[in-house]
Amino acid sequence: MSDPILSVEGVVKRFAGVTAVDGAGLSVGAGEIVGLIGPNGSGKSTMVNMVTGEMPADSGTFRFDGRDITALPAWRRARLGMARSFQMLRLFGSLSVEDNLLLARHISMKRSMWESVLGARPAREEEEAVRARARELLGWFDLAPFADRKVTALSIGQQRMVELARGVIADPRLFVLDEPAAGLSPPNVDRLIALIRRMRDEFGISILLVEHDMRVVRDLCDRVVVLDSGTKIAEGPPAAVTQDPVVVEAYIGRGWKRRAQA
Amino acid sequence: MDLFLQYLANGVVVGSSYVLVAVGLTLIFGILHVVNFAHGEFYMLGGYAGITASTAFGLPLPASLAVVAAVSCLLGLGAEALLHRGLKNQDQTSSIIASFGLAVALQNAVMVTMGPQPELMHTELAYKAIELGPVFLPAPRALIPPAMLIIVGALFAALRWTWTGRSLRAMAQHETVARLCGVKVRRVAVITFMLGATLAGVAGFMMSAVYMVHPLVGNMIVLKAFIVVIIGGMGSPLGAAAAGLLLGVIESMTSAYLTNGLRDVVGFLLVIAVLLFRPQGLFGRSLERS
Amino acid sequence: MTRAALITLAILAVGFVAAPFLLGGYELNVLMVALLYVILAVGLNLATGYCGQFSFAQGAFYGIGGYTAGILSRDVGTGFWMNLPAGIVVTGLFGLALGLPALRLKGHFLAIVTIAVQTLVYLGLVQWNSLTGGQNGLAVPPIGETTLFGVRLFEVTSLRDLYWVALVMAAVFVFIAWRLVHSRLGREWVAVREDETLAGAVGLNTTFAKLTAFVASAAFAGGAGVLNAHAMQGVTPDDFQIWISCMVVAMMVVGGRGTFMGPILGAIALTILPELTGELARYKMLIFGVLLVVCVTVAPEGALGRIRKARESRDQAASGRAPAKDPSEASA
Amino acid sequence: MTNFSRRTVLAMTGAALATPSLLRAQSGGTVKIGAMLPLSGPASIEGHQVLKGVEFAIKQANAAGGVFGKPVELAIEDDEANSTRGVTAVRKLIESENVPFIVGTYPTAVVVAANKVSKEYGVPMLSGGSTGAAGTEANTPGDPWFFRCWPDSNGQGHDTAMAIVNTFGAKKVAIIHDSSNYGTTLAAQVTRIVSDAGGEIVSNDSFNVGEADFSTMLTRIRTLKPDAVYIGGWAGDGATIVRQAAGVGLRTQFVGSGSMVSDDFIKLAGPASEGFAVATLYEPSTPNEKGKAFGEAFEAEYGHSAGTLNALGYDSTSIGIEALRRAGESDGRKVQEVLNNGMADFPIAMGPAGTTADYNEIGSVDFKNFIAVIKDGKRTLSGA
Repeated sequence: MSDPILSVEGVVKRFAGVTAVDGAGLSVGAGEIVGLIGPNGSGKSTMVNMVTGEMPADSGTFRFDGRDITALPAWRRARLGMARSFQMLRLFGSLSVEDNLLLARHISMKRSMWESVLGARPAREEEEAVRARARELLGWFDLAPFADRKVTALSIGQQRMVELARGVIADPRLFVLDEPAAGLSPPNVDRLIALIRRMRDEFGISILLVEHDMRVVRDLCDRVVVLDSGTKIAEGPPAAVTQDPVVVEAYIGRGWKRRAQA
Repeated sequence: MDLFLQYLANGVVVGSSYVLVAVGLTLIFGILHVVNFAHGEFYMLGGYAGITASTAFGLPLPASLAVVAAVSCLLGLGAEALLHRGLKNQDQTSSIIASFGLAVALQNAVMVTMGPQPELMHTELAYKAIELGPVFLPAPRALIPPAMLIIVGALFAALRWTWTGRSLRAMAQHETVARLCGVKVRRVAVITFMLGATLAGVAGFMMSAVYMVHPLVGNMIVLKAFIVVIIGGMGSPLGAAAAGLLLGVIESMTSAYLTNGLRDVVGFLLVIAVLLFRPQGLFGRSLERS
Repeated sequence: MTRAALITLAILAVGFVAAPFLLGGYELNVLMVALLYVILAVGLNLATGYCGQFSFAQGAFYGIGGYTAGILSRDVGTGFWMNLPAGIVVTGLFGLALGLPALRLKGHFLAIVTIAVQTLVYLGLVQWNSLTGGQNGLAVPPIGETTLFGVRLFEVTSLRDLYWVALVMAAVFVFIAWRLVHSRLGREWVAVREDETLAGAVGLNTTFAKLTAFVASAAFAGGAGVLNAHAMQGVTPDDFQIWISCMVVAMMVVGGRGTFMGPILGAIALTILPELTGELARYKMLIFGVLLVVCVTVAPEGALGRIRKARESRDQAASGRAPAKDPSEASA
Repeated sequence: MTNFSRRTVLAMTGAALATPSLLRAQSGGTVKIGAMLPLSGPASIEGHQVLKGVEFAIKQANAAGGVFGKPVELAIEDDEANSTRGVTAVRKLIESENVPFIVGTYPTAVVVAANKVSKEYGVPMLSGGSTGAAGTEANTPGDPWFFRCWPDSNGQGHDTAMAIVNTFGAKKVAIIHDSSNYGTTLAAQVTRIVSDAGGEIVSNDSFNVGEADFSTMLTRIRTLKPDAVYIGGWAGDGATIVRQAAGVGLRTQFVGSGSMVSDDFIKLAGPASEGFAVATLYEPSTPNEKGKAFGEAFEAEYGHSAGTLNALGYDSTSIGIEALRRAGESDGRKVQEVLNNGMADFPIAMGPAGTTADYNEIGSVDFKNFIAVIKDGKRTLSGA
């Protein structure tokens, strides 16, 4: 495997005395789908938010595409080719589906903002091209009829798809998916799995996937990283990792113990 | 040195009056997240109610105080319906606009009914004075700091040791969680507004023996109160108390050793600095900005 | 909305162009003031309505524009056409300065900082005597003769001439606002308003978006301020108290913040309506206060926002609950 | 939506266009005169007091049979102490109400902006309380369109300063003034003249309107041991300062500005008002016969004695009405001519005995201010 697209080492994050992430690290290779799993409160979401730059790490290094991005804010990381979805759906609620996609494409638009404000022809043509691309992608995600619809008028499942399309339209090198299957019906989960695989296969997007649904993880991931209490307790192919007694202990053992205490 | 002590005492008196107005505002702001620009009008109406009760109807002091409290509670009840319940599910800034509208309406209602001329409450106390070493204060002024201490102390105790007080504090922390814990949000909101209005009304009544009351008096009062609330950290009565005294003393010292013209400017500069560099307030613990 | 907005704009344009031929000086004066407020409210709407950054300092910027004109006229001897760009630039820079706190503060904290700034600007205008002339303010020459390279173009003497200048300026500013909000920049402003975290996550420079919104917003007020200073032939601090800021906020809110036409119609309505109170003039402010409370409680999205919302829910009903049905689920 | 918005806009445009015809509907049975005053906003307290004087003058005129056999009717506009609004208000009064003259307004800055417009229309303005010199200085000498039947603030400042130095024999003077135009100009004038007359200015403080606490400033002034303290500003603040001065033990000769001595002031300041002096345009105990009659009639009508702001509203209005009567028709230019040249015989309530509306070439009537002193809780004229 060539150099990883993303490599994270020795990350520490504390919240008011509680250590959420304690020296964990992970990497995602080019074209790889890496799962990040762990029981509730294991630090997955914190990790993801530090990878994408929403939250600064207390220590640790983040390298993206060979470049140190530790000090960069979220928007600079996005401009380097990192897209993300959110655990709690996040869309620009008052805008149309198409405009939501358009905004994610702003970063790769070549014409200056001022040309756009002045309504210069090159800027208009560029925007038209992006709109065409957005419609094409929406078709890909079965959302074509809703392009002009306000995004909040769509169902939760459709909104999830908009989030994915929003990530894809930016042509990212890495797409960080934070629990994309949450709240989806089983048939939709199947569709999601197929879509994510196509995203990697057709667009060559590497994927870091945080997921609770083990079926999604098993079907999609080349490799899985398991976090528990902020440290990495296992790493490897999904089949191997799910058999690992340490992982089983972390998930089931503690869960069982917790239930017994209650 | 003697002079410095006198300046300090003046600052404490003025600061105490700021505290009295600001504690109610900080409750409404901190617990319900309502920015209440009509708070100065609560003060103004408290002053008018007190003067009318004691001068026009010749009621004794405790009865006048009861009238002020009753009028203030009614106001609080109405204001809660408009500014809190009426604005559920709206963004934070709606309360600013609505309460500004309420302030304009109340000011002009008073202007139309009571006339524009300033009013003053006359008491026998005005002719007595208190001397503490080099410090000399007329009685109505000297009474403000102890009254402030009693009121803020009682409020603090109530917040700490009564069920309602704990509900209020729980609401300030997290409304949904408080609701789940059995706090009746609606009731707490009404109580907060009535309490805030009464504190402001009583302050207006007490102050009307020292300063004058006129329909527009609330404008400056509310700005000063907001300065105090922000410096003190919102939702913190003790913070407001400390910040109010601080502002009073700083203004007094500015007036004494710099120039009186800068008195009002200092407070606003302080607010901008505090919000930029220590948004939780000088005396507040860190707050989550969501 | 765009089509409706264009039609409304066209009707307004016809009305405003016809006005000087139909109306007397008083009515024309009212409409000219309305045009000034249109510029102020449309400008405020850029920062507040589109970008979600609340400001109670529009009156201060209005004043800074006016005082820039006054100070330049006094110290440099420039006329309206030089003062106008200067006023816009200077006020824009002040807008940039106000934008800085907005990078750290949100919601009512930001609102309170803008109130503090508004009050400080007023106190500054009153107390910095040597620069601002204190309470007396400054005299500003009328626009007068306009020349280009020594060639006399036209002369602004009467109210009618002034009205035309105001109308052209308002039209230009409204057009600029239209371009801004329908450009990539405007879309990014809305993105910041809707969800700042998400805006950052898709790579938008939210700092840039917020600062440009504040600069644009202030620059509009600066332009209106310069025109007002030359029209009134003077500036005094009392004309730029927080009261004016609140008035502009009210116009924007009543019309509908974040809609394009709302603030325009709000500014026109709230300038004209008080002129019609007649016998009720004594209760004018009382009515205004009550109106504001009612408007915010009953229709917080403003008149146009309300209409838009009604249309959306009607469309939704007409399209037969389409959003609730997920075609992928049907096909699965 | 499209239909709706179109209809909305049409309705609005329609309303805007219909306005003039609605407003132009003239009432035939009365003679209209105009007043423009700050009835809301920062100067509304003063505006309402002036308005009382205006209304009283009209009441008297109507009791005496009105003008041209018709009752006088007041068209009143609120200028909100804002120049932009003031200019609009002037146009409205002239175009929609066809008034031949306007009494107004209080803030001098608004007067300057509004008078430019009223002059274009050929309608004179009579001051509604504006005392700043800028108001009359903007007039073309010989052809004034803004008339103020009392001396400007410089005259008041001069008389005050002379009283401080001569009547009260003060050497060390402390100055306190509000940051309004009125307070600032008065204080500057008093400062200049007291210094010229050999007095020493020991301190100079400004305060912002609405400030309620002066105790620290007054404590500091106490240490300077001034022989007199001058207060430039409006009555409410003056009363507060005098009361708080007593509270901090600052006992000296207080001298205030024009509108301060009134029954309200005595009521508000209480015993601390004893000895307080002002240079004033009007006093109910005036030796001026017209003024005395006005004071008595006013008190009978309203139950409280007349203050300066009532008196000046009254004088400006009755001068205007008389000028209108002499002009013979409701025409602004004719009224201006009469005001400019034909009113020298008309007695006014303000000023010393025998003061008349004898405007000078820049539209001001100059007379010596009274020095009024509060003695035993009563207003008395010093040396009168």
